[in-house]
Parts: sequence; structure tokens; C-alpha cells
Amino acid sequence: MNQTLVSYLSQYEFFDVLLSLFGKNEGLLAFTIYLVFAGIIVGLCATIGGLGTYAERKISADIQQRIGPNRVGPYGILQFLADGVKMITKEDIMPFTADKFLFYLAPMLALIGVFSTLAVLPWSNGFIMADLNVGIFYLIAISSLVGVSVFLGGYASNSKWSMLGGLRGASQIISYEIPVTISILSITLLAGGMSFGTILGQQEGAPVHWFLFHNPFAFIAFFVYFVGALAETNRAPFDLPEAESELVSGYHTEYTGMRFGFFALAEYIEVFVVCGVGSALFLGGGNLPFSTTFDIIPLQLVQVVIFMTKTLLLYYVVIWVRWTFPRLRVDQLMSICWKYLTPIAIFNLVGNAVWVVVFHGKSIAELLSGGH
Amino acid sequence: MSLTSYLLISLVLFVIGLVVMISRKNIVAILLGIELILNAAALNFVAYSRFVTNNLDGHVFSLFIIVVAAAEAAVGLAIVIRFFQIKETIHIDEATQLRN
Amino acid sequence: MFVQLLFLLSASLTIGCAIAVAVTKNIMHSCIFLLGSLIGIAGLYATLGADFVAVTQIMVYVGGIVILMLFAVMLTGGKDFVSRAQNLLGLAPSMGNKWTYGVGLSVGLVFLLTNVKLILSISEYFPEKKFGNEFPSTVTQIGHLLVKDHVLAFELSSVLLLGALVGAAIIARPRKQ
Amino acid sequence: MIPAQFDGLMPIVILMGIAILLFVGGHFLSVVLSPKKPSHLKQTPYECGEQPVGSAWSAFNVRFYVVGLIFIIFDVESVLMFPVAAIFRELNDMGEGAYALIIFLSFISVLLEGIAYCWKKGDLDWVKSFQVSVKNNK
Repeated sequence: MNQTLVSYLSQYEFFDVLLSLFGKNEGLLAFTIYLVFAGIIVGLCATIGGLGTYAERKISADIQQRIGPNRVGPYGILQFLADGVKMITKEDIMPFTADKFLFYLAPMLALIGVFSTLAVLPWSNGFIMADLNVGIFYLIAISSLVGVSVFLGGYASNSKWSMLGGLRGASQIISYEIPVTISILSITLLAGGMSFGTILGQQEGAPVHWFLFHNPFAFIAFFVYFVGALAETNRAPFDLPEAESELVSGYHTEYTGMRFGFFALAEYIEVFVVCGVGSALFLGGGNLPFSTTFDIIPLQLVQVVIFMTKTLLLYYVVIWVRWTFPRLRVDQLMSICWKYLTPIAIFNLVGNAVWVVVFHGKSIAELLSGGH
Repeated sequence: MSLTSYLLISLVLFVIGLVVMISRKNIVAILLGIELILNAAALNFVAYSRFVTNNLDGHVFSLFIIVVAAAEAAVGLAIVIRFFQIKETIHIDEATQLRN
Repeated sequence: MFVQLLFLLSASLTIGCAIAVAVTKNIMHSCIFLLGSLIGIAGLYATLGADFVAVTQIMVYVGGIVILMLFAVMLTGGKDFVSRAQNLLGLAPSMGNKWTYGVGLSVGLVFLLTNVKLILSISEYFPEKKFGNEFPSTVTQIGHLLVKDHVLAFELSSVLLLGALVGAAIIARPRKQ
Repeated sequence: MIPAQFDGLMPIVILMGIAILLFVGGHFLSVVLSPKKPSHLKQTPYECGEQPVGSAWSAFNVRFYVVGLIFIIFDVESVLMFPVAAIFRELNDMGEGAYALIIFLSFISVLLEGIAYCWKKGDLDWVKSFQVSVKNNK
């Protein structure tokens, strides 16, 4: 059964007060709650995306021993607001050869694809807007809209750089979806379900219960997932679709102003989402480091903080990787995906299946403690 | 929201798919029509599974329809690409080598 | 209320985009409208309580087939083909002439009307079922069906896909000239 | 009252609506605030200062299609594996672990055959055609 935010909140007393305030109209109340939370989450993610651009520049400056942005606000922290204002007030240029309809549609598809994934992102085990039965599967599926939007963005511009970037981007995103999907499949196999509630419920308590440490195959699966997720979000060292030294700016060469801003926003939120999924699937998500049956709202907020910490740490690693490794060539990109990651991911899947059958789904920690 | 409404949608979708297949001369567009028709069939299966039977066999059938549609699209588009390499066009009227 | 709204939204998206597929001249736009239509069908599946099938629809069609079609359009000349493409209003049926077109249309109309008559009476026999509040996960049931009742189809589908992969790769592989 | 399984659909629809509203709103804002001085030169596609020759919409290399082809087959197979993986532990607890494992492994082995075939035939090599032509020239 799908657990949702509303069904979670309905166990508290203030829900009844709210319900009477809405004249016993549960549908309207649910709609309002979802709307408010969706607004909060989108605002939060947009801020994180904006701060992501700032963090990226600041960290890269740190790595390259520069100062980085330091003019707008204290330590330049308001830089992303200045960038946003600049993007809104930029002139909107569209090539006269462009396919106008698709040119408008592409950034919108990217936004829809990324925002829809936020519905199932588990901030804590109560604050998850919709804990669908098909949670993680839904997330993979709907985020493939981004691949379509990258291709369309490249196609619609009718510029050679954009076209090359779009084709490369689409083929890269779909290729790396395979190792990512198969890694997630092995976690589904270990957890016995696709909903984030089930997956997080299996990892409660100390870090040894995380799926990362469940068995050696799951440990490898995390790295396959992470590398695949880097490539799927077009992050360096897999940023070939927007390689500035060869393709100018890739699929969004011709995009200016607000539409470029939407592409960038979608990309940064997507990085956040894949980091969040990584931390929920492998690193225990927002689970407290001890088991408790006690459940109040402040404890949930602590969980949100834990989840955000893990996710932002992964986010930091993503940025760190970007400024450490050189970019790959296209042939290396494809051979890494199909000749290394996919066979390794399939091997992990088989290993996990055998592990579940042989050890009855027990993790290493359980086996060790059971042995005593 | 009854079975009727789903069947009507499925019927309309099927007819539109048929019209696309008949009226377009681009082979890729004909494949688009086939996808619409397959989807109409799959929608019927799920609707019947919800309203008529009490099990999920209809869902499994739709799953297999989607699988077959993927295989069909892969092979069909490969044929289209090969056809284009030979004939330099994907006009359906150019596919006349088997005539006579 | 919400489910009805979702149904109306999905149904109008499905039918509207399907009509757009039929009447758009540009094949690239047709592919995108097909994508809209397929997402609408996923919404319809969701209103039927078939969450797994809905997500599969999005995953396979949006993530796979539509991208493949976009690639194929690009590989076969892309925009250049648009000028030669025939649409519904161009009145150039690919099979037969205007006369056969007219006969086909009238026969189709009769067929459609009888079908509609048939379909409209069907809900008297199968009244609408209310969803129970606790709903068993379709994923678990589909999994059990796949490994028990439909295990042969499940295994054979992998063989089918292997055949499709090998066949399509042979056909599409670039050749040395 | 919304049935439980539709309750989860509402946030998805709301988020999609927010995405569309954000797009439209951002567009509206940029239309109001941004300058409008179009010129022919500004609106030509960027090609590093050169005059663009021809359209970018031309036929591309078929390798992209082969990659998409391998992808879609794997995609569909992983879709079919998801429900089986989700009940794998349940089957194992029911004592049918070996049966489930055999089904699962035979499915995956067919998948592996596919990737092995493509690997052998060189569909996974991005620069295969280049290497062939170098060999022929020697």
C-alpha cells in the first residue's frame, strides 16, 4: 500500500483540526498539504541548485588555488541570485532556422522530468510525498524524460554544435541508464521491494545495516551506480555532451536567458536527486543511527538533516570529481559503459541473487553476529 | 470512469492509429501508427483486468505487449535505416522491389 | 474527484496528441506528440490502479522507443524529409485513390457506430468497481504471475529480445562500401 | 475520499504542474524584463563566427542507432526483471529460492548472450570503422 505524506500526517492530532478547518473535505486538504510541501521542496531544491553553482565555482577555485566569486554578498554567497537576475533580464535569442515548437518544449520537458522525481525522494521515513509501490522504478522511468529533452534541445537549435551535443548526450544518457538500472535492481532484490519505505526500512540502525555494507556485491554496486549517475547527469568526467573545448557548449549552445537557466536548474537538481537516491539506496538515507519506535515531528526533522548531510557529501564528491579528472573521449565513454560497468553490474546482480539464496538475505553483519 | 469510457478511448486511439498508418507515406510515421494501435490493445487489456476479471493477468499481457512493441520498434526502425541507406529515401512508395 | 480529473486530463492528452500525430506534417513533431499520447496512456493506466504497467509504459516508451524513433528520424534525413511527407489533409492516401478512401471511410464509420453502440451497453454488464482502501501491491502480484503462471512467456520474451537485438544489429550495422 | 493508491499520484501531478507553471512564469518574466533587439546576425546559429553552411539536420552516423538499440533491449529486460527481483526474497523465504534463482539466472544468461554477441561483433566499439580503414590502407 502506498504510504504518503498525508497518510503519515493523519496520525497526528493537528490533522483533525486542519480537517475541520477545511470543512471535512479530505481531498482539498490533501491537495493543500501536497501543494505546500511541493512548493517547499521545489524552493529548497532550486536553492540547492543555485547554491550548487556557487559551491561548484567556490570549490573549483579552492582546488585551483583561486578565490572564486566573492563580490555579491558575504563570500559571494548571493552570486546565484545575481546569476538568476541576469538570466531573466538577458535578451531571448532564438536562431531563425530553429524549430520553434521543440525549442520551447525541450527545457520544459527537462523541468517536468526532474521535478517529478522529487515526489518520491525520501527526506525522512515520514516526509516523503508519495511512497509509491514502484518508487525507485518510477524515479528511473520519469527521469528518462531528461534524455529526450537533451536530444530535442540539440535538435531544435539547428546548429551543428548543438546537434552533435544532443546526439552524444542522448546516447550517453541512455547508455549509462543500463548500469544504473541494474545496480538499482540488485538493491531491489536485497530489499524485497521497490518503494523507498521498504528500502529504508531494511537499513535501520547502525551503519553496518546499510546496503553498502550488506555484502561485497552491493558494495561494488554502489560505485557502479555512482559512476553511472555521474554520466547520466552529464557531469565531468563524462560531460561530453557539453564539452566546452570541442562542442562550444553542447546541446544548449543556442539557448540564452531564461531557457538556458531552466536547463541549468534541471541539471543541478538532477545531480541533487541522484545523490539523494544514492544516499537512500546505499547509505541508509535519513535513518537514525539507532533503532527507535518513537516517532515525533522533531525526530523526523533530524532525519531530514541526516539525509541532507549524506546527500550533500555525495554532492561534494561529485564536484570534487569534476575538478580532478580529465574528460574522457567518446570511445572511452562507450567502452566504459558497455564493456566495464554493464558486465560488472550484471555480475553484481547475479552475486546478490546467489547471496540472498545462500545466506537467506542476511547481511555480513548479521551473519557475523549470528555466528557468536 | 467506467469500462465504457476506457473502451471508447481505446477505440478512438485504434482508429487514429489506423488512419496514421494509411494516410502517411513516411515509414517512420507508419511505425508511429503501429505504436498507437498496440497501445490501444494494451489499454483494453488493463481495463478488462480492472473491471471484468479479478486477477492481474491483463497487466501481464500489457507488459508483454510493451515488450513486443519494443522489439518490433527496434527491428522496424533498423529496417527503415537500412532502406534509407539503399534508397536514400523513406517514402513507402519507393519500396517496390518485391513487386512483379 | 481527483481521479476523475486525472482521467479527463490523461484522456484528453492521449486523444489530442494522437490526433496531432495524424495531422502534423513534421515527422519530428509527430514523434513528440506520440510521446505526449503515450504519457497520457500511462496516466490512464494509473487511474486503473495499474501502477507498474504505467511506469513500465513511461520507462520503455519515453526512455526507449521514442528516443530510438528520434534517432531513426535523424538517421534518415531528419528535416529534409518534411517537404515530401504527406499528411492527412494532403489527400494523397498511400493505398488506393480518393475513391477507395471514401469507401473505406464510410465502411469505417458504420463499423465505428456499431462498435460504439456495443461499447456503450457494456457497462451495464460490468458495473464500476470501487477500490478498496487497502490495495495489494500490483508489483508483488505481477512478480508472482511472472514466475508462476507466465514463466514460459517470461523466459521466451528474453529470447525474443535477444533475437530482436541480433537481427536489428545485423540489419542496421554500418557496412564497408 | 481518495483511495489510497491514487493518493500518491496527486503530488506527481502537482509537481508536473509546478514545473509547467515555473516555465511559463519564467518566460513571462523574461519577456517583460528583457530587451528585444533582434537582428539577423544575432539569430544565425553559432558557428564560431563563420557563416553556417547548410542545415544541421542531416543524416548522422548509424552507430548512435546501434547504441540505442542495445539500450532498448536491456531496458526492456530490466523492466521484466524488476517485479521478479522485488519478490525474490519473498520466494526465498517460502523455500522456493532455488527455483527463483534458476529462472532469474536463465533470464540473465540470455541477456549476457546478447551483450557478448554485440561485443564480439564490435558494436560496442565506438571507433571500429576507423580501425578497419587503417588496416585496409596498410
